[in-house]
This record gives sequence, structure tokens and C-alpha cells, in this order.
Amino acid sequence: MTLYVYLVAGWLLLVGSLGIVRSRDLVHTVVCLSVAQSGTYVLLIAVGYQRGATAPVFGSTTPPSENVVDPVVQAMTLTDIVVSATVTALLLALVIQIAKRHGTLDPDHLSSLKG
Amino acid sequence: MVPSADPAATHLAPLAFTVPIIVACLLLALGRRLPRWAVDGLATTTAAAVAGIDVLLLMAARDGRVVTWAGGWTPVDGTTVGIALVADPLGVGAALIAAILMLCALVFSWRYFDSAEAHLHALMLLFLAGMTGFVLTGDLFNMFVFFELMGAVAYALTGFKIEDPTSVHGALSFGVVNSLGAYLTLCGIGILYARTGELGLAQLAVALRGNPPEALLVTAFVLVLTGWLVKAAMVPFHFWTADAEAVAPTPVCLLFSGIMVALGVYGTFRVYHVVFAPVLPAPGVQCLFLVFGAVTAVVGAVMCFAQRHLKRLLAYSTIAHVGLFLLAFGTLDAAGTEGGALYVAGHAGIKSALFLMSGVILNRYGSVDEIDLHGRGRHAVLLPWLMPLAGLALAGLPPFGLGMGKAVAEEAVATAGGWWAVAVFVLVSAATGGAVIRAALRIYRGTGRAPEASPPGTEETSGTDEEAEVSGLLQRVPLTMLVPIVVLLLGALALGVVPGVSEAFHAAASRFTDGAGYVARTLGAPAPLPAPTAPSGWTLSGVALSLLSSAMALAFALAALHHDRLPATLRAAARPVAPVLRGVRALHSGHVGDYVAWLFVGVAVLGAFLAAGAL
Amino acid sequence: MSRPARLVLFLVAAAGVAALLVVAFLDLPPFGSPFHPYRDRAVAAAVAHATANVVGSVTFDQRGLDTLVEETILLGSVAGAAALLRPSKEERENTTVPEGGRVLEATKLTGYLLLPVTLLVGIDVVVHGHLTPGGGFQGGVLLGTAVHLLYLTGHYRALDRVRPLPVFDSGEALGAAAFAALGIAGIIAAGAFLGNILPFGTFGELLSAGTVPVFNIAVGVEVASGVIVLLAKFLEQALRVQREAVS
Amino acid sequence: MTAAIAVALAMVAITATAVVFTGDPVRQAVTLSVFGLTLSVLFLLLQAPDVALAQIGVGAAVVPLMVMLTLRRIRRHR
Repeated sequence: MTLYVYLVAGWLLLVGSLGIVRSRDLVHTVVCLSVAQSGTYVLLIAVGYQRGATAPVFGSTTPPSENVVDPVVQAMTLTDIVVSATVTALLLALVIQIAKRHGTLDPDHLSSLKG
Repeated sequence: MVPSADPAATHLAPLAFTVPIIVACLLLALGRRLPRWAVDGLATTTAAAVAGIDVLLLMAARDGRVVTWAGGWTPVDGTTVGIALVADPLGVGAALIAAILMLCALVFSWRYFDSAEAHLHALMLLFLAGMTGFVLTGDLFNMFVFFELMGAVAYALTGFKIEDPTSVHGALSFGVVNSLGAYLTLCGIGILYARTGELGLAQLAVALRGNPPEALLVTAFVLVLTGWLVKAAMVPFHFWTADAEAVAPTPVCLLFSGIMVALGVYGTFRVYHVVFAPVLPAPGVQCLFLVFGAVTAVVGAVMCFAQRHLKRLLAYSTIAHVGLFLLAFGTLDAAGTEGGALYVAGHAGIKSALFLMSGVILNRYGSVDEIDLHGRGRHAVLLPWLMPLAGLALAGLPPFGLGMGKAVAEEAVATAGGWWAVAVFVLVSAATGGAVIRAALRIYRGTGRAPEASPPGTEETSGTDEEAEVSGLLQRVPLTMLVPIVVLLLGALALGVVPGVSEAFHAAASRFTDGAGYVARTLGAPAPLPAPTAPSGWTLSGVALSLLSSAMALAFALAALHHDRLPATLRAAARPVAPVLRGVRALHSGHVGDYVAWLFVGVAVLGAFLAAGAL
Repeated sequence: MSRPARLVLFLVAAAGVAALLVVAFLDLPPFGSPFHPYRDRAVAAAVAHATANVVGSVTFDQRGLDTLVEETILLGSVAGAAALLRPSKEERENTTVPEGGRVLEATKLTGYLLLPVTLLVGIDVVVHGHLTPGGGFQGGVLLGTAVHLLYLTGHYRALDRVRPLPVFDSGEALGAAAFAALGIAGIIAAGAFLGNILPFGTFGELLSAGTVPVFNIAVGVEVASGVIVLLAKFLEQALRVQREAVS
Repeated sequence: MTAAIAVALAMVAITATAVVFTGDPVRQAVTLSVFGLTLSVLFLLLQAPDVALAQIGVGAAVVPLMVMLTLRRIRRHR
């Protein structure tokens, strides 16, 4: 199970990167980048999991004596999700401008920067 | 008992990045209602204020480190839940350079084009906050977050000239490659956290103490470093650099080239010295940086000399110099670190001044193509002298600070690597300096043959179509553009001549390489002082080598300008180089898919290299 | 590089990276293990500060610096995206607001019904962030998207009216500024940057956790405004910005 | 519980692969949204409701919406 869980995280990272490498459309590139990033979410949340423990939110059903999963990785993942959304927004804004300036979104046909 | 410094000093570190954040918020909230001069004034004053805070912090950290626990979570028995800010002289020094460069960039952009409702100024201040926080924080995940702040703002700044096709293209490549690097860094952080349950640099070091150098640590080290090294533009992570630095607005280029790439180097060696130095054998790591540093330096120098686009030329020269930084810091000892830090500081002054000069050229003549600009600057007054001088200084001309750093670093790498590393230093300095001198002579003196129409079908980015950054071309260069150039050059000169600089840098370097002291001080244990070693400074051999590389730079420049008058044997000897050069240039394709493939090649090779050395 | 060459290069390198990852994964503690030293300390610290949602405590109280920077990233990105999506020299913004296309009555109704519900849930998620799952960010995203349900109803014009962009522009910046200012208030009142300066109150009650709910509200304002501005810029590009007719 | 997690992980891996191999960006916006939802289910199962909530908002709504608006803008331009 351990290896399986972490391999899924690694798979997301690698398959997202593969998507960027073989992408024919920059919108697709940006989306694949966000898939690669979700590998880090899965890794972090999996690292913080404890079998039989509940969510780290105390209340009437969960007294503070109860075992909870790691809240620190969850806070890290929240930050990571914000980063993902904002970076995606910035890159999509750039993609819109590229489409306007170059008339194409195929990275194979963008040739303004060479050498 | 926690050895606490002056309590007021502990509040300086958070203020150094909170002040620019708050002012940026104000600019964004009020920007459209403020007149332009108020926006300029507010932003410039803030950069100056941050520089002032950095100076105070530097004075407080002079005899050690200033530790601030955000939220007041001071460790009890060495453990805590909070984040530490750890200001040591080298880190604060880097923050100070960033603030000074930001000040120069903002003054330079007073005459700058449309700032889009103060967005440009607000983004610049947020960029400064990101850089400052990155060097001050003592927590690995917090480093990642500040790194992302630097990144996100930098992508927007790179693409700021939305009418320019190269600008938005370069920004996207930068964004994708840099983000992917950051995600690999985060994976490394996740792996370290799973193993140790810690995120603070000092706490990680304690948790890993006594660990054998196992595979997990190699992977974690390589992954964490990937993001930092992408930022540092180490080959083969460097492809985004020329694309982004050549197309960003000039004031932004200055910051990218002058300090941002150096912060990647800072992050790399900060993490190594504090967390990994006790668990990964030093010879393997040293060898890694000697090899990658040398390759980066050579690739950067070759690509630099081959450019005609002035800003791309400078960007590739930065890559070459990053290679030299890596060589110097890669010695992992105090002497090499001292040389590297001096070199970074001197380089910041010279390279920033050069980027500003390229901005002046762009806004005066409407192009940054060296060939196209042949002889166009004959009637200029000051720059025809300053630009070749800066070229010589880039090659290491004494008594500029960059030359002193080069001299100190050469001595250190000779011990760690051997004579070949010194040769790399001399040749690479000469080639990058030579390229700048060549461009200066061609533009300002009309040296060499006048250009013919370039043959059709040559695909390279020449810089003829670069968009000017002021409305209408400048008739004369305004004082607000000249003063920052002169100030930066004088600053670089002062580093080399003011007495005591070498001693101060040596003390800072000794702190930086003393990971155990960092850990002890952060977690509140008494820190043993590192064994004192002698600072180096200028030496006779150093001056000789620096004069040699300056002379070679001049020779390279003249040879390139008058290559048709070179003896036939020399030209024949150079002929086999051409296809190699074409091949290397073809790799820099501007294709983001290529760049990502190379990113993974870099990670795999780093991993294999280190595993072979460590396990 | 040609496509096949690039793919081969990547696959070989990715295999190397995968190998690096696998050897590291094999050395990690098993999935679901009870080894979480930071968790143990974080839970104790959250209870000491009367914060029922430990994630909220970590986010705003224990590692508040991460969140300050995270919110700054959001601020910078929204400003950056707005700058990148500004109408360029040869473009102009269409002043006549286009009416959305024909929308099914059922869709309209869903939009109208969902809007108030979503707004209420969003506010609830923000305000109870220190007690229940959620907080300023989650609630803010909900609020920011809820307003755009009006677009779903086909009333872009109505959306344009309830969404005075300059207000949200300023709202975002002021939310972020409030966060940073709270950090400095910590220095003044408690002697520590981002220190928790309010009384902790009773564990599990609305007024508890000290400054955590205040941070949640600041972040809620910032994120809701930020999402609105961001989506508005993309909507403007999609619907309104046009290239000036070449004369 | 473990079995549910294993299934959710498999779903995440499969939908992620689907997103990457969907060449047409318009259809990709939809698969991306589905991927965002499967991720939030996984986070719920791993006892991370805070993260699941954020992921639903961002991964299943805001980001796919931005992708769709980008595509609309680009197609209008062509």
C-alpha cells in the first residue's frame, strides 16, 4: 500500500510533465502543469495520514484526546492549492496574449525566441 | 537560556518584507487615483526604507545571527511549531543588494512607459518582499512559499510588455519551467517531512543528525535543489533564462540578472550547509558543483559571445557567471564562499549597470541589435566610455569588487578543483567581458565592418524589433537613467577599494558555512564560534590573473570585430568550432517542451551523480 | 528538437527521476503510520490557544507567516493577471455590455436559487473557519464564484451591476493589507510578529482562538474579492475586449 | 477504509491520465473538472476536509472556468 500511494503521487507529477512535453496547445500545457502539481498534494496528504485517525477538527464528536491525522501537511496543501490556482491564472493570461500576438498556440510553431 | 540579541533588532526581519507588502497593497487600492509622481515617490521611498531596515539588520547580525520566531513560538527544549527568521550577515547582505538594485530600478523607471494603474510598481515591491523573505527565512517550506511569491510576480513582470510577442512567450516558458522546478522542490520537502516530521532548517538538521547517507537523502537533496537551481539558471535548467531576461522590461532584467539568479545559488548552499552537510559526504557534493559549475560557465560564455541581441548577450553572460558562482560556493569552504559572495556583489553592480545601459540604448535608438546599431552611438557622450569600462570590469579588471571576488574565488577553486578550474574562471570572464566590449565598440565607435543585410533564413533572435519602453524615442538620456548606472558602477568599484570589505565578507562566509552554529543559535543553544581562518582579499597572483582576463577580453573583442584581418591559420583553427556552436544554439529552441525535457535530464543526472558519490 | 527526439529524451530522463523517487519512497515510514511529531506539537498548541480546527490554528496561528506570503502571492497574481489582461494599445473595451445568449429557464432558476444559498454558505464557512472545516480561503472562493452564478442566469448585465470592480480591487488589497497589519499589531501588542493578540476564549465557541477568526475574515474578504476580479478579467477578455477596427 | 482509499487513488491516477491525454482543450476543461472532484473525494477519505473543500472550489470550479473563458477568448480571436 505504501509504495502504491506514493507511486500515484509520483505518477501525477510525471504524467503531467509528459503532457507538457508532448503538448500541441499551450492551454493544454498549462492544464498539464496543474496536473503535475496535484502530485504534490497527494504526496503531502498521504504523508500526513494515520490509519484510524480522524480529521484534525475537534468538536462534540472528536474530543481533543482523539487521534487525528497531521494538520501541518493539510495547511501546506492549502497553500499549494492557492499557488496552483494563481499560477494557472497568470499563465492562462499569458496564453491569451500569446494567441493574440502569435496567432497560434502550438509550441512547435512559436519561433520568436531562438539561439 | 536563549542568547537574545537586542529585542528591537528581532522585529527588523519581518518588517523588511511586511513594509513593501503593505505599501504594495496601498498602491493597488489607490493606484488609479494617485498621480504618477506619487506612485513613483511612494515606491522608491519604500525600496529605500527596506534598504535602511536591511542595513540596521546587518549591523545587528554583524556578530552572529538575529533569530525571530514568527508568532512568538520560541522553541522550548529545542522544539516548536513556529517559523524562524534567521538573519545572518550573508543572507541580509543579499537582501540589501536586492533592495539597492530595486531602488536603482525604480529610479530608472521614473521615465518609464505606462505603469498600468501602478501595477508595475506594486508588483516590483512584492518582488522585493519575496526576495527578502526568501533569504531571511529559516524554514524550508516557508522558503518554498517565498520562492513562489518571487516566481508568480516575476512571470507577470516578464510578460508586462503585452504588445511584444517575445515578451509573453518568454514569460510563459519561464513560468512553466520555474513552476515545475518548484513542484519538484516541494516533493523533496514532502519526502523530508515524511522522514523527519520537521520543516525548519535547523530542526531538520537535528532530526537527520547521525543518519547514514542513504538513497532517500540523495533524492530529497536533489529534488529540493531543483527549484533553487532552476532559478539559479544552472545548465541544463537554464533555458528559460535568456528567453525571460531578454524580453522583460529593463528594470526587471536588472533584478533578474543582478540578484534573483544569485538567490537560487544562495538557497542551494544555505540548504546544503545547514541541513545536508552532516549527512552527505562533502567530496561528492563538491565534485558535483565543480562539474556543473564549469559546464554552466562554458555554455553560458559560448552562447554569450555568439549573441547579437544585446539583452540576450547579457542574459547568457549571467548564466556564465552563475557557473562561476557555483564553482566558488561549490568549494564548500569559507574562502570559496567569501570569493563567491564578493563576486556576486560585484557582479550585481556591473551587470545591473550593463542592463540599464542596454535599456538606454533601446530607448534611445529603438533597437538592441548590436549589428543593426553599428556606429549609431558615435555622438553619445558618457556611455561610449562607461560601457567598455563595465565590460572590462566584468572580465575582472582591478580594482573593481568583481575582480577581487574573482581573485579570492580563483585561489579557493585552485585548492578544491585544480588549475583547470582557474582556467575556466579566466577564460569565461574574458569571453563575457569581451562580448560586452565588442558590442560597445561596435555601437559607440563603429569599429569593425558595417553590417550587410543578414542572409535570409537565419533564425535567431536579433533584437531589431524590440519595443521601446518610453513613449517616443529619447533625444537625450535623462539624469534619472544615468544616475543609477553611475551609482551601480561606483558601488562595484567601492567594493574593491574600501578597506575592510574582504574581512567583512570573510566573516559572513564563515557564518554561512557554519551549519552547526546556525542550528544551535536558531534553537537557542549556545553557538560555538567557527575556527577563525584568514581572509584573502587582493593577492599578487589574483591581480595578475584579473589583468590577464581583462586583456584577453579586449583581445577577444578586437578579434571578433576584425575577424577578417586575422591570420588564416587562426581562422582555420576556429572552423571546427562552428558546427558545435550551431548545435549548442539549436538546443536553445524557445520550445517549452524541450525545456521541460531538459529539466528532467538535469534532475536525473544530478541524482545519478550524487548517488555515485554518496552511496 | 523534433517531437520524437524530445519525447525519447524526456522518457529516458523521467525513468531516471522515477527511479530516484521509488528508492526514496521505499525508505519512507509506511502509509498510515502513527509517526507524526509535528502533528503532536501542533495539536497541543492548537488546544492551548483554544482553536478547535487544528488546520486553522496551523494556518493562521502557528505557521501564519506561510499564509501571509500565500495571500501575498494571491494579491500579486491577481494584480499580475489584471495587468496582463489589460486592453492593449490596439484594443478597446466594448462599452455596450453584451447580453448573455439564450439561457434555459431551468438554468436561470438554478442560478437564482443557488446564489443566496451559496452566499450564505460562503459566509458561514468563513466565520466558522476556526471551529469547522473551511475558513477564509474556502469561504472566499465560494463567495467569489457565487457572484458569477449570475452569469449562469444569462444576466451578464446584472452581474456587471452587482460587481463594481474598483470596489473589489480595493477590497482585495485591503484584505491583504489587513493581514500584514495584524502581523505588525502582533509586534506592538505581544512583542512577536503575527503573534496571537486577542483573548483565546472558550474552546469550541464562536469567540475563541484569539486572532484566528479575524485572520479568516481578512482572508475571506481578500479571496472573495480576488476571485471576483480574476474571473471578471477573464470574462472581460472573453466577452468585451475587441481589437479596434483597422481603418 | 483502506480499500476505499485504494479505489479513490486509482480513480485519481486514471482521471489525471485522461486529462493529460485529452488533446482538445475544450474537452480537457471538463475532464479537468472531473479530476478535481476525484481529488477532493480522495482528500475527504484521507481525513482532510479543509483541503477537500478548497479543492472543490478551486480544482473543480474556478480553474476549469478560467480555462473555458480562455478558450472562448481565443476562439473569438481566430
